[in-house]
Amino acid sequence: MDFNDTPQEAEFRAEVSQWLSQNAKLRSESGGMMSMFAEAEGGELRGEAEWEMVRTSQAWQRKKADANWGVITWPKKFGGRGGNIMQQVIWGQEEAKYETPANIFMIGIGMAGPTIMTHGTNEQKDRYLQPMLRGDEVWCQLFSEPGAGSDLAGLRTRAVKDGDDWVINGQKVWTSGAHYSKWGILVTRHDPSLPKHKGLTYFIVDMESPGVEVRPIRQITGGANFNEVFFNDVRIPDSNRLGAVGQGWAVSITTLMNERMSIGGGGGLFGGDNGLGSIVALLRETTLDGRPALEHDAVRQKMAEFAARFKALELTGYRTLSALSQGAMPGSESSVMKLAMGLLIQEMAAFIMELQGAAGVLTDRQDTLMEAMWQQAYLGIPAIRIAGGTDEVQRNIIGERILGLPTDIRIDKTVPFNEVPTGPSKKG
Amino acid sequence: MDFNDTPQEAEFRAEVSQWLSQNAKLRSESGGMMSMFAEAEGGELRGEAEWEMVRTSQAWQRKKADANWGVITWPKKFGGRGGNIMQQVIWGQEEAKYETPANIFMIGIGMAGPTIMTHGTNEQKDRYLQPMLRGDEVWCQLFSEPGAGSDLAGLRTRAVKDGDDWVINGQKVWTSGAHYSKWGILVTRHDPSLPKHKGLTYFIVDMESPGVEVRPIRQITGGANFNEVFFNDVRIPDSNRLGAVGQGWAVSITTLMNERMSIGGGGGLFGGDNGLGSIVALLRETTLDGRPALEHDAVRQKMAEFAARFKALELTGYRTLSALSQGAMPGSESSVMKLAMGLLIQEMAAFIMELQGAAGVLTDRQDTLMEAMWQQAYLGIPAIRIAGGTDEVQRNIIGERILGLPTDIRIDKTVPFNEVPTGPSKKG
Amino acid sequence: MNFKFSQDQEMMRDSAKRLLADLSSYAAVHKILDSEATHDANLWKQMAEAGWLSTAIPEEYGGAGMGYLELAVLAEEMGKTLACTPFSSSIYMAAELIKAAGSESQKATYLAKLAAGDAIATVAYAEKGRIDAAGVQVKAQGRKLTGVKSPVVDGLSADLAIVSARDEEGVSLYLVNLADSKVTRESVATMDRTRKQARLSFNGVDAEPLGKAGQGAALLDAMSYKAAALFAFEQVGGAQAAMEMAVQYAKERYAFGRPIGSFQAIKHRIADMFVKVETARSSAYYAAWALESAPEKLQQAASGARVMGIDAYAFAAQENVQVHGGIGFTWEANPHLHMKRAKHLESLLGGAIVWRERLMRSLEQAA
Amino acid sequence: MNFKFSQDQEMMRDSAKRLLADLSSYAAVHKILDSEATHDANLWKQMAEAGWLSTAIPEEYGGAGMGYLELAVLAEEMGKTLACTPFSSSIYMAAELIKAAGSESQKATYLAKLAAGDAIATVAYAEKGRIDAAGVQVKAQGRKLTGVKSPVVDGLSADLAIVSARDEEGVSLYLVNLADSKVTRESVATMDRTRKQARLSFNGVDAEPLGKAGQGAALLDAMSYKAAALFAFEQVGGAQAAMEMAVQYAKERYAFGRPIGSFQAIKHRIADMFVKVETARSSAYYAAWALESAPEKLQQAASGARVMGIDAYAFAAQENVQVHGGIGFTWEANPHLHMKRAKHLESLLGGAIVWRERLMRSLEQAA
Repeated sequence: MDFNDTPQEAEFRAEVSQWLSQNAKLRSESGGMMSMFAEAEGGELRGEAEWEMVRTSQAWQRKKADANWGVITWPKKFGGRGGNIMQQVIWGQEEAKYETPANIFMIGIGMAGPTIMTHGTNEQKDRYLQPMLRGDEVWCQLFSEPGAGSDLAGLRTRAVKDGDDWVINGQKVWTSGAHYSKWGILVTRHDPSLPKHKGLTYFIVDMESPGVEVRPIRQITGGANFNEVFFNDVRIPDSNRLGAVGQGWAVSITTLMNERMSIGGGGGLFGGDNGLGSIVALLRETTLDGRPALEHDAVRQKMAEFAARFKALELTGYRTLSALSQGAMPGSESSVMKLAMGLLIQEMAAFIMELQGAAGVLTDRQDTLMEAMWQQAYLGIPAIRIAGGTDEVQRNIIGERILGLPTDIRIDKTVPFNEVPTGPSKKG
Repeated sequence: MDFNDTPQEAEFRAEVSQWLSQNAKLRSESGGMMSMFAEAEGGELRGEAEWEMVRTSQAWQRKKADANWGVITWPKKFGGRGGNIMQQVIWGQEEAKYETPANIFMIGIGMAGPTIMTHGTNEQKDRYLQPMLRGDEVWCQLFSEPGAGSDLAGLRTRAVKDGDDWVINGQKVWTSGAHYSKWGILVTRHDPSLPKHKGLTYFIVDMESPGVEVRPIRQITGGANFNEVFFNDVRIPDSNRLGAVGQGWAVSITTLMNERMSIGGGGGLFGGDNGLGSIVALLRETTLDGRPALEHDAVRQKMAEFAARFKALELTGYRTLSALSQGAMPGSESSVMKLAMGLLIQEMAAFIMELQGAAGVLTDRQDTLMEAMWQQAYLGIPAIRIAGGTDEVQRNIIGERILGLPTDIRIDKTVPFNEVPTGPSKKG
Repeated sequence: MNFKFSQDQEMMRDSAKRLLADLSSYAAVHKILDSEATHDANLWKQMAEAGWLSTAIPEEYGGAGMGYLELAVLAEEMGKTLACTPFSSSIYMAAELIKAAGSESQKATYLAKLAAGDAIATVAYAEKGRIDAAGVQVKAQGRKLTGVKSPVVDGLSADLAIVSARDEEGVSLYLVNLADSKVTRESVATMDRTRKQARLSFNGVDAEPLGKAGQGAALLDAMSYKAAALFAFEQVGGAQAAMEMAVQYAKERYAFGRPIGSFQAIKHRIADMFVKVETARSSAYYAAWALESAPEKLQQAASGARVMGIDAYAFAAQENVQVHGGIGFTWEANPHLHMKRAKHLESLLGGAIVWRERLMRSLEQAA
Repeated sequence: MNFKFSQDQEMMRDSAKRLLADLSSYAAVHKILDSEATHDANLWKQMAEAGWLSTAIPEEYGGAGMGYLELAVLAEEMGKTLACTPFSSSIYMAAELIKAAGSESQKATYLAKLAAGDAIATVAYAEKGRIDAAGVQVKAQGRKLTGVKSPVVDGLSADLAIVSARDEEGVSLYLVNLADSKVTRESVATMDRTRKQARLSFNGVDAEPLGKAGQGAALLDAMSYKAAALFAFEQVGGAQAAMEMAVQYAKERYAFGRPIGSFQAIKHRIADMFVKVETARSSAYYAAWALESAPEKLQQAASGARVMGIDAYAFAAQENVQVHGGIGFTWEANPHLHMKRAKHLESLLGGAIVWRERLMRSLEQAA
């Protein structure tokens, strides 16, 4: 049991740190906090400012790739560094200390890439992996549909074979970055008369194809991180099919397993060991019922409770990491992190809003603590508790896949998809 | 909206109060508190002391019956007062001020009686109601079985017709007072080849019959309020059948609806408006981390939270009562009370135990607050969260019966009972 | 005992329901959300015409002379429908302060205007969000006010503000005409854009004392219990509406071939909402009764109602978003309207921490 | 970074598991529960023979000279199996105090005995349940103690107690031979009858000072962080066992024709247990690491581990009872054993309120 770097890890960290110090600027003290919500705020961007962000992000990825830091864990034959997961984490920890642009490559590098490595043809690997790794082409994910959220396999977007092409019609939703992506990973239904998991086929779709229409979705934060994507007779060549016809569910599982890998450690949100340091400092200046908030036992108790849970999640991330780096397969542990973190931040945000009295509801930067960061967090958390598997889905995963509890009764798995009930007023 | 008695109510209250003052002794200040857990402690009794309690209780009921206070709400033709539910509540409020023995007639008067009134023959009404009301005969309820708890209709105790009798074999469980009861209300399965709700028949069983064996169940409180009851070839004459053969489920529902009525107001646990008064007073003397507990904001916040929830439940009871007394049918509102009260008391008990430091775990009367009442409450609450419909059952009731949400998928309702899966190792 | 609203009060509720169904649909609320309008002016006008504003204002000052129970009925319906008007600021808060502390001539001047909807009033008590008396920095010197109040709900639309300010006697209340050129109003960004907030800067503006000098904190305190009781009805109404939205969606939305409401994860969450809504409702009823008929119980009753109301609304609104899944966190859907309104109502008068402490003090007095 | 126990430590765990599976089954625990035995004497003997008691006692005092990580492994397994022995009193608490404060001769005299299991020691710090230094009323005058300590866990079986007492220098620690006729021991009723408690009355009994006079509170405080880290493993182990019992039952018990674990109400509750168990485990690991290798982080780490451990065990144990339904609240079933042990472990060293405050102080120092 050791929290410190091994000599090899320390050496790697030094190497990373040296390169970063020569190629990026250290963050100021306050900047690093709660970057998970920076995106929610940044979501207001659409138009030139956002394209500027995309270009900056691409330039940074290219710079990293040129120095062989593009993706630490990808095999060397695909242009990666061939490193291990602990090195990936060390990279992440060090990079977080620097002012670096938003990472818009998670879907590509973290999910589409590994899926192509597993299921792709050699031609597909040659075509897509290199531009993905260098940041030249951004990717997006086209899985969810308005009628298929938690029940992902309930998707209805149709793919019909027509000569050497497939013709796609339907609608996807919750697609981050669709409007600046070159490629999308797309799951479709090629045969609605098969049971729901059997009739799916997976494609790589050119987002510039005729018939692809991207519309922003405004979230309750006011930002627009997500899109709806409509497909009207969009043609995809059969060579862009990933995996066999009817294997779409299995290929999707590969993608989703890799998504879980990339959820990662959760540490650093409050700058590591320092715990809730800066909030504690701020609360010294905050007044509650006429007293400094931090002299109020109830506030102390709550903040300590939050700190304990927060630290425990950070540590749980490290524990998973230790197991992974010693060869364990990525399991369902990330469900614990996602579930617990969402609930914790929501509770914290609500509480810290409450401490701000009449300003608790404000999103104004002037009269709020930490420039309304907690208000933004409160508005951003519903998306976190829902997207990428709701709390309820995570609890099912923990119960069934980790603890081996029996599955719920399923009436939708064996019948033809077009006979599964879909609502009170419609049929199949 | 008025919390005060109407003139008629005030008059009734005065009448009650006068009779009580002439026939019982006023309680001392501290005695009235948390009487719901007195029983749990008293459960240690078995043997002569318990029989003494039974006799005292019977004598008090007889005295009340003689003065026409036996059951306020029963119709006059069955020996009741023909009063309304508000009068019943006023009776209860006033009686609670006096030192009166434990009420061992809830199953009889509250549940069996109304069921007999609804489904019984005239002979049955003549035979049972009068001795029930006068406290001469105590009743118990024989519904639950080891394999049929929340799934009450899953019961397996067999009733087989043999001439004019039925022969009963099987086991019931969680039967309060079985060992001092003369009669039991019993649901059995007369035909396992029918779907589960159709094959049930309801009886009145003489607990002194040959083949009835009562064994105490020790609870985690250390007490033994419940029993297992075994039936070995117990014969019940067909004249003791309540309702038609195969109507057992419908008759049981009548019993259970009346159980809900009797759960009642929940008020008075802490002496009404005075809120958590006596706990507050005690905490002034209790030290936490070197300070009086009541100077600790976190304690103040928690106690206030408990007080608000407690008062809200008391008020909810009154709201239900207002509706009932104006002719509304008893619905599922008592599910709210039962669910919320159990969780609240458990949380309160755990917290007040925590405040007692190293003595938190003690059941010793000397070193604990309020003679270890909260420790007893903590041990007693699991039974309350489970017996009479678990928390989970209550949430189903609220969701389905009150809010109209769709039922869960049921695979056990339409098939023959003996084909319903019952476990991993056995079949039907 | 009769723990219900009367038939007359229920009839009033029915007519309120009808007016609000017409004018304060979710679509109407979305319109205010997406506009710079300070409030729904048409709804406000119709409320005034229907006599709602005058409900609890005595007849001698142009009111209808009814009681707080009637006001509570309206509050519940307005809460359910997220009515975007300055009703609470003008009526629960400002008018109540004037009733309690105004001189005869102030009552005569202002109450009639407020009752008729000819003027909108608000109360500017917070500074940088702080609501305790020690936080009052606005200065009153020779009946002229200087300083900044923020946030002030309805501060953009109000004609008149009751402002807490520090003078030689301590904290006192002053009436300020917000149209005065020595008042600057700025919009302040808030989560609940259906209830817009302002920063009011006073630059030596003329002010008229309201109530005795030095009594400002006590007057605000007394007002806050009354307002808390009424806001509790808005909270209960809102929580009920959020719960109903969840029920509706859970019946209609299918996943895995069945309505999501048939899953216990959803069903039991909504059942928990019901428990919170119903217990909060009971507490609100009790507070309304105390407000109307038993002032000696108001502190305890209103504190309890507020604690329960805050929790019920926050929970129902937040979990209604969750029940809706992806659609729940979109701007165009309705769930977020309640989530944000719940936080708005919580932010007024102080949150649950403040009110639990108040409840505890009332329990100590009783013990 | 390597956030795991070593292979050697895991081997030690395996052998501990085997011993405890043989000797500390639920049936064995029930036996202690229903008897007047102060502890499981045979299990205690086997533990001593297997060298467990000597784990973290230095070799020069007859110990094995291993570290706290090894002790943590044993603690987790003992917690899982509800081992009914005075291990924690004698080893985590008394031996640690002697290691920290004892003179050479005290260490030589006592540690070897404790390591061998030839004597059982406990720490008598509470009076009427109070654990703060200001609550110490037992008096020491001329090395003679007078007063009452209650409750004292393992006070019935211990040969030796370390007692906090008030003398001219403040609160100091004293060693007392409990066999002395001037000590009266009484059994005190406790919820967890598998860990019996005593009231110890000292009637002018001879006592030997341990550590510097006036340092008693500081020594107890320092000891409590170490013990909290180790108790956290008992809590995690117990929570894990309660969860596993719930999983097993939810798979086997059928209702409505299906295993109850297929209902989300049960499944999701158990999933919540898992979240609490795993996060508490991470916190415990961190505390063990701090205890062994990073004493400057011990206060924060142990406070966090204790807060998480108390919550995880209470929740898992309580909800395991609930998952079991009727059978869950019977004496003869196993779920209550964990429910009561959880409260026992919580009652030692102070509950979560005390430890959250400690965590907050450590955060303030860091901020």
